[in-house]
Amino acid sequence: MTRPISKTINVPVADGDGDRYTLRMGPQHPATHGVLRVDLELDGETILKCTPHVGYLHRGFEKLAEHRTYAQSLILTDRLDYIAAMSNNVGYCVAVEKLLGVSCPMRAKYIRTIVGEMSRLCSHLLWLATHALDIGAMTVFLYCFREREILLDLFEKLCGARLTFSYTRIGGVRQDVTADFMSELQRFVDIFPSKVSDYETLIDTNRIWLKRTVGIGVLSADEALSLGLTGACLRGSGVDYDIRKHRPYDAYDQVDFEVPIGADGDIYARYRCRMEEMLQSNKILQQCIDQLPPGPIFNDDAPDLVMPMQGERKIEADTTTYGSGLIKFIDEHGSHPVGDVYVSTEVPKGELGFYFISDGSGHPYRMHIRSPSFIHIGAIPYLAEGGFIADLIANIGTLDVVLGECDR
Amino acid sequence: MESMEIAKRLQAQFPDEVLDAYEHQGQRAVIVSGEKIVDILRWLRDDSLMDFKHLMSLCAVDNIKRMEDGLLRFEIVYNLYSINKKHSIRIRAQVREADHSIDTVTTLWTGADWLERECYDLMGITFIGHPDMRRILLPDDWEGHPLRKEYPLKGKEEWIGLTKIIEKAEELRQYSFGYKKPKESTKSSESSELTDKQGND
Amino acid sequence: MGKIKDVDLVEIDDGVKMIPGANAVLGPLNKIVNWGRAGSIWPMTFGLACCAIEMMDAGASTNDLDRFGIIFRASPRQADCMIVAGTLTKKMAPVLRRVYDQMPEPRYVLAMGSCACSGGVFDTYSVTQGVDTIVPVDVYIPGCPPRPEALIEGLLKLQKKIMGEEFRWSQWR
Amino acid sequence: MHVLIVFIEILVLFAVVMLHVAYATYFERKIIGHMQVRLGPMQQGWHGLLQPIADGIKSFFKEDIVPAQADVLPFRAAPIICLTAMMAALAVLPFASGWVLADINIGLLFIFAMSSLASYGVILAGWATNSKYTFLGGLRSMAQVVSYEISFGLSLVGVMMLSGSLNLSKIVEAQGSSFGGMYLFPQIIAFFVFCVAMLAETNRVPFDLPEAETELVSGYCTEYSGMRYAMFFMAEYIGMMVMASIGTICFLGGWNGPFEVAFFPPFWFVFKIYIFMFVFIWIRATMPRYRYDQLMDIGWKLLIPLSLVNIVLTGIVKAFVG
Repeated sequence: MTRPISKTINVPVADGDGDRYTLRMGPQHPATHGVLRVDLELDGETILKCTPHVGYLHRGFEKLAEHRTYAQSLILTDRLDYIAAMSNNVGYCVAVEKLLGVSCPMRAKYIRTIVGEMSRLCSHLLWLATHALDIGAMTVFLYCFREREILLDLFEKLCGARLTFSYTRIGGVRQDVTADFMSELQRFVDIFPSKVSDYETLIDTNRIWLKRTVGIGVLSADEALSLGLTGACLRGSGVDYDIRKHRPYDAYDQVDFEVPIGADGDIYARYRCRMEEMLQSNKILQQCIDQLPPGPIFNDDAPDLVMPMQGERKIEADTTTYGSGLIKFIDEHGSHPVGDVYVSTEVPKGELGFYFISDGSGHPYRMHIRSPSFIHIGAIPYLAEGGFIADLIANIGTLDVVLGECDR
Repeated sequence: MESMEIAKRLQAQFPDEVLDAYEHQGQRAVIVSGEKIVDILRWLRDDSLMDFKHLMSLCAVDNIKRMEDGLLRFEIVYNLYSINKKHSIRIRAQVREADHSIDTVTTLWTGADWLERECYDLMGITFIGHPDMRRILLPDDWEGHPLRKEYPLKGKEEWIGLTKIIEKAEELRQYSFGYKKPKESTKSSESSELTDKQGND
Repeated sequence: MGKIKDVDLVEIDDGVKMIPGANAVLGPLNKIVNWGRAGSIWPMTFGLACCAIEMMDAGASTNDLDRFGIIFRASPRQADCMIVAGTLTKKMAPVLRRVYDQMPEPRYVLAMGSCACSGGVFDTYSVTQGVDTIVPVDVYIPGCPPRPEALIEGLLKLQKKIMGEEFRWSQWR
Repeated sequence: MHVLIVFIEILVLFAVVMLHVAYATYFERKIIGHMQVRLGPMQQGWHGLLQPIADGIKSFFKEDIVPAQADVLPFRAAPIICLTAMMAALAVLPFASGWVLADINIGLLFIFAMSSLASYGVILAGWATNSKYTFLGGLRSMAQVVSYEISFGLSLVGVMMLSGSLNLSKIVEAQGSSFGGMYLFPQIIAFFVFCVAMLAETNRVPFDLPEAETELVSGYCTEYSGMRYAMFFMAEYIGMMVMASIGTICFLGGWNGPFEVAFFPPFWFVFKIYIFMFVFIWIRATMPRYRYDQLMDIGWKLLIPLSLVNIVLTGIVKAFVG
């Protein structure tokens, strides 16, 4: 008994045009950072046309959020950009607080800044790891993961989870930091700059790395703006746009840091930007450790986001729909303001924006997530066309995309 | 510039288009009719005082549950930001009711391409003049537009592609190791036709 | 299967017959083959979502899957098992099945994470409720996402399963 | 009787080389592991010593897939061509004085021929599979071999000129009189060219374009499974060994030890081979990958002129001194 053998992985298409052929990379391909699919039209190794396809991880976050309360939707943000889940938690909570007019105590703001920057380091380390692996440098990958592991341990110490934290709350954070955590963090902050210089010795002085990155994937400032790029991709092209400076949230207006700006707009410039950002994040962490104010970590006045005590519960739980009991309760008793806000935060990938419309009920009328990865992937054709396949790989790496966030 | 000032100037520039302006939590939004949206946004982008070079987000909203406010069924929300002037504004453009279509802004921002495709995919709004109006997140043969309010969370009926693949999985189960054939089944015909089916994707 | 009941040529499975007494030779061979397979599981990198990061983490220095002889292969043709790490959406389902079909026997599937096991929190229009609707799953690893240690535990369970197999190679060789 | 002895010799050589190949993979995984602050194989046997055996058994009992629209005959032949060509090259390697299967006069030329033949296997594999990744892998390999074969050959011309022979044993013997007992110092330019070309010929990082994992999945062997893939794998490692042997023979003085008293010549030979192997692995752990056109640039614009300069210099020195 033989089972049917499937055909080859890439079925050749007999094009009429002799020299051209198509190659389909992904959605299962080692260099596409998940489930991105790129259809290439090639002449030899030169890319004539490049069409990215996304949606292989479309999970319906926006629809799901409409059926949940604000507090329930927090767990969805963990799974958006799962590399920097904490940044998404913070971004979501900042947005909801703005929408509902809830304030957040100062200590919680500092803690959010700390976890946000730790998560930026996590994300940048993973970016460096995979970017280097894509270009062929295997060891950097493992070195970066080593330092990332320290950060994950710290997160675990703080909130018990390694990857999907759900640590922030609307109106504060869940748990206070411990002295143990702070001293561990201090130790990490002390050693981290030397680790960054380790990576730099492995990569920066390497001729092959320079040959693969300098002058490849160039975007001018105007092009980058028009494409909607944000984060290090935009700053690599020389545009000074960092939401932490432009529209400060959390404790970013209390700390002193610089925003690294590149000039050339190529892969190397973006690489340098992110490396500098890591050091700046480290600096922010140090300042937060020094300045962390005492006080409460949660605003108890945060309205209607907590289920009432069992005794006061006036509704009968509707068991047919998941979560509907809570929604119903808040529908009846809620006093959320009606209106809409767009709040964006600077996550490691770029600008993560939440656009909320509230119709006064307990759950958002509409939640739109402006995800940087989605817009960055749209820029791939502009970077890759006319280049080689190898450059496409480097370009996907430099945009630092996460498909979970892209497809939502 | 003050957000109030921006709204006023916009009103002065396009008196027929601007329907309403309001503020919520310090963020100012302007509701406009969708007919001249490209002109409005071009003016906002290119006017030296406005300078909204950065399109932060573009999304569609289904207004079916709040149409009593005088809104049309769909609207497109543009969030703009000026990096140089550090001010922002929100434009809510009402989508034409007849065919749910609005003009594309890809001529102004290249990056709007995918955002508009997303609106088309999830909300079913057509953008006139868009270079590549296809579904983006869902498969091409998907039915319905999930973000519309009438679309249930778990979908209406199963996507044809998935039912096909589940059928195929059932069919191929007999070749897996340790599979016990049901008594009545005959030996399946040879694999060639199955092979063809698999490969043509 | 694999038990001899009669003296004659016995049918141990549909279409598979065996000479009685051959087990004296085949038994040890079976063990050796199983040991080889269990000791060198090459999974395919099928990272879909969040769990893929923990899968990478399991392969990295701290946990180091290479200790168990596990190295990731990019091509399904050279892979022995597929770790489905993350949410399987409906759009991705045909691709998953296709990659599974491209893998040579013996092949195993690990469903890593709640989404792969059962759909997880994403009970929406675009998510399949568990990969076992598409491919047969050998080991389920719950968790959202499971820790790297949980993945290692799942792989060790798979090794145990392989060690307990009988004559799986007989059909194919 | 003579035939039987040759046959036994072949078997012994085969067994020894296969064992070395198997353990070269173990060596690589262990060394890369430790360079990357992890352990490498640990479970199968003491410190994972049985890991290569387990891999071998696994591959042998794996299903062998021939894709539906592959060209079956070349598809099946390609790994065999690869492996046999590389194995044949082993015949002329002298492990010690007189320890050689076929002491032919054109030993070096034979190895060139065989290593190019092996690349036909790769090209054939890429083409016969009828899939695009393998096709691209095959094409890259073809271009790479054509470009680097030249500089590879030219780099050894200097050695031939100094030793006056193509016989590998004679080359080793001729080195005894030179400085340090090896041609490394008089032929330092040639050695550099040889090392780079060697990496390119064996498709190793930073020139592993034909099988660049992040670009072409697995390159030419993307569609191969089970034993056929293992054959390519073995061929690659035998290729590494053969290249390392040539390097040892032509530049590092073959089986000659550093001391006057040669305690066991094959030991030095194998030791030097493993030094080369270590460098292969070290480079793999350190370097990123070149791009395709950059690879061509290095081959044509740097290595070939350099090796030509080396030939001229060697000629001049030999004319005046020797």
